Amino acid sequence: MSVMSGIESESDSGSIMNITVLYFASLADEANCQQETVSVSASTSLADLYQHLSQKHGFSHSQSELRVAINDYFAKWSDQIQDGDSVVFISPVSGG
Amino acid sequence: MSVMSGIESESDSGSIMNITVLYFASLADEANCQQETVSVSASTSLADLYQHLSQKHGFSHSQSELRVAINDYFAKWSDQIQDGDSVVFISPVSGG
Amino acid sequence: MTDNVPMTDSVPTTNDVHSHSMTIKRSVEEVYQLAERDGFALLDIAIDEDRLKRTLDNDSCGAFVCFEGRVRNHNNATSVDRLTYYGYDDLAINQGRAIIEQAKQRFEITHAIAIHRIGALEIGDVAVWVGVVSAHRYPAFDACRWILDTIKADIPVWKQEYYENDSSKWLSNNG
Amino acid sequence: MTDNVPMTDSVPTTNDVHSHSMTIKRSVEEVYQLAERDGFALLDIAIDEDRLKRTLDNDSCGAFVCFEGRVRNHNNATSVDRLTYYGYDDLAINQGRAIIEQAKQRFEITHAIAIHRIGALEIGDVAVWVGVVSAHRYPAFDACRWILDTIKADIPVWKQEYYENDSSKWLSNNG
Repeated sequence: MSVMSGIESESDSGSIMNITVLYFASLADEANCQQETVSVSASTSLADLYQHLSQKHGFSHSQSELRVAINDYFAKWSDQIQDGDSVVFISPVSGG
Repeated sequence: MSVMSGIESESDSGSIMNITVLYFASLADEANCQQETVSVSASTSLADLYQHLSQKHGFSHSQSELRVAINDYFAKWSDQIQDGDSVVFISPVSGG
Repeated sequence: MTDNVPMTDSVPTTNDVHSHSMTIKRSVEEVYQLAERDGFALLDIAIDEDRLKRTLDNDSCGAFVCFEGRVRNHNNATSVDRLTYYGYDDLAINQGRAIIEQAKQRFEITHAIAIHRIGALEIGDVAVWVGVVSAHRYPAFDACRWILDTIKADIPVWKQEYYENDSSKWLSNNG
Repeated sequence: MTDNVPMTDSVPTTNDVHSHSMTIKRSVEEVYQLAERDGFALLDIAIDEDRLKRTLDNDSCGAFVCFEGRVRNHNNATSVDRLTYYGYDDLAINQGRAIIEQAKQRFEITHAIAIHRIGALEIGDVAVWVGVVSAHRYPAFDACRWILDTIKADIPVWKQEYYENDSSKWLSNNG
């Protein structure tokens, strides 16, 4: 699998999505930020997005350990993301 | 089965027990009292005692519906009572 | 069944046949001390739930579960105006102590306290309170439910409900 | 997996990577209104248990069951000094609303309210409160336990424990 980082693609605005990614708990520690905006190709999958960010930040969680939320609701990993969506990868919770 | 009411036996103090019987709930209504002292022959059983009092007061509960306590602890119907004991017949409870 | 039968009876000493079971003999302070020590007491005034909860506070306990049984405005389809609980206090506290002891043996709990109120209660009043603290949550839930069920089955307390038409009825938990 | 992959990323906007998950945006009044309406909220100060209990008062309910999860002074054999809960508020209240809705479908209860606290907590502080009212006792017990279990499994709240030696650890309910 290839991870591309192509500024040139941004000129084709129809194929670019800006995704806000929020981080919590150990993912925030590892990303060293609360949130970032990521520009990705249209129809980028959630799995692709996590793999990219995982390589960038060195996340210790594998995707199988995480849940994912889109726009403040839990989502399935197979759900499509849209331009402007907010995405959060949810590491194992420990409330209660 | 016979129920005897013999004052003459009281002269034989060795064979007489004085039992305090307390009444609660519907038994108190039917006995129309909170408690009474009953003089019975030595080794009178709890079942005999209840049958006597039931005939006297017209209790609506059969013995099988009741539990019994001796000296403020639940007892078995087969337990012996002693002179000076306090006995309570416990109609079905409804706390909570 | 033997031939030893009752012989003579005394006369009733009072006409108010329930007054002995509507109030308790000890003071309120003594009731809460008894509840703290033995885990169970009857009380003839409103239950101070916050006080019982504070009594159960314990830094080693991550879980607190409590149950409050309140007087409902209905029983099945019948509208209830008020009700009165009557209790046999001396037996209740002996049996209650045994129930709390048994709960501590059966479940991994740190402490438990239960109080049953007697006397005349209004709709919404708390009739019975059961609180349990434990390190982990499931034993607290299990013990709280078991204590409540056992209180309802074994503690000598009787409930008389009064209805809108002025009738009343003795109830049974097993009827 | 497709060929559509991430392309460019922005830079982090702050170095305090957890501040957004230690406080909530709405006022305390709004939190309690939300809890009353939807049955769930996060709160970043001490939980007012009496207020939640009063909110649940209902004359048709004979049973009130509540659970309080408190900060223990130990976790397994390790001594805990304090801990911090972090929450993803917007997802938490959406998921919390769904949990309470589902509880009302699964169990014969009248109402339920749960609040989870976030931020820095001391030993003994209440981290989570769950209260349920119902006509009869078993549904209240069952629903309270189920809501608590489901909160622990699904609500996006994370706990970091601090130990005597100044180390700390992210915990997992499923680990």
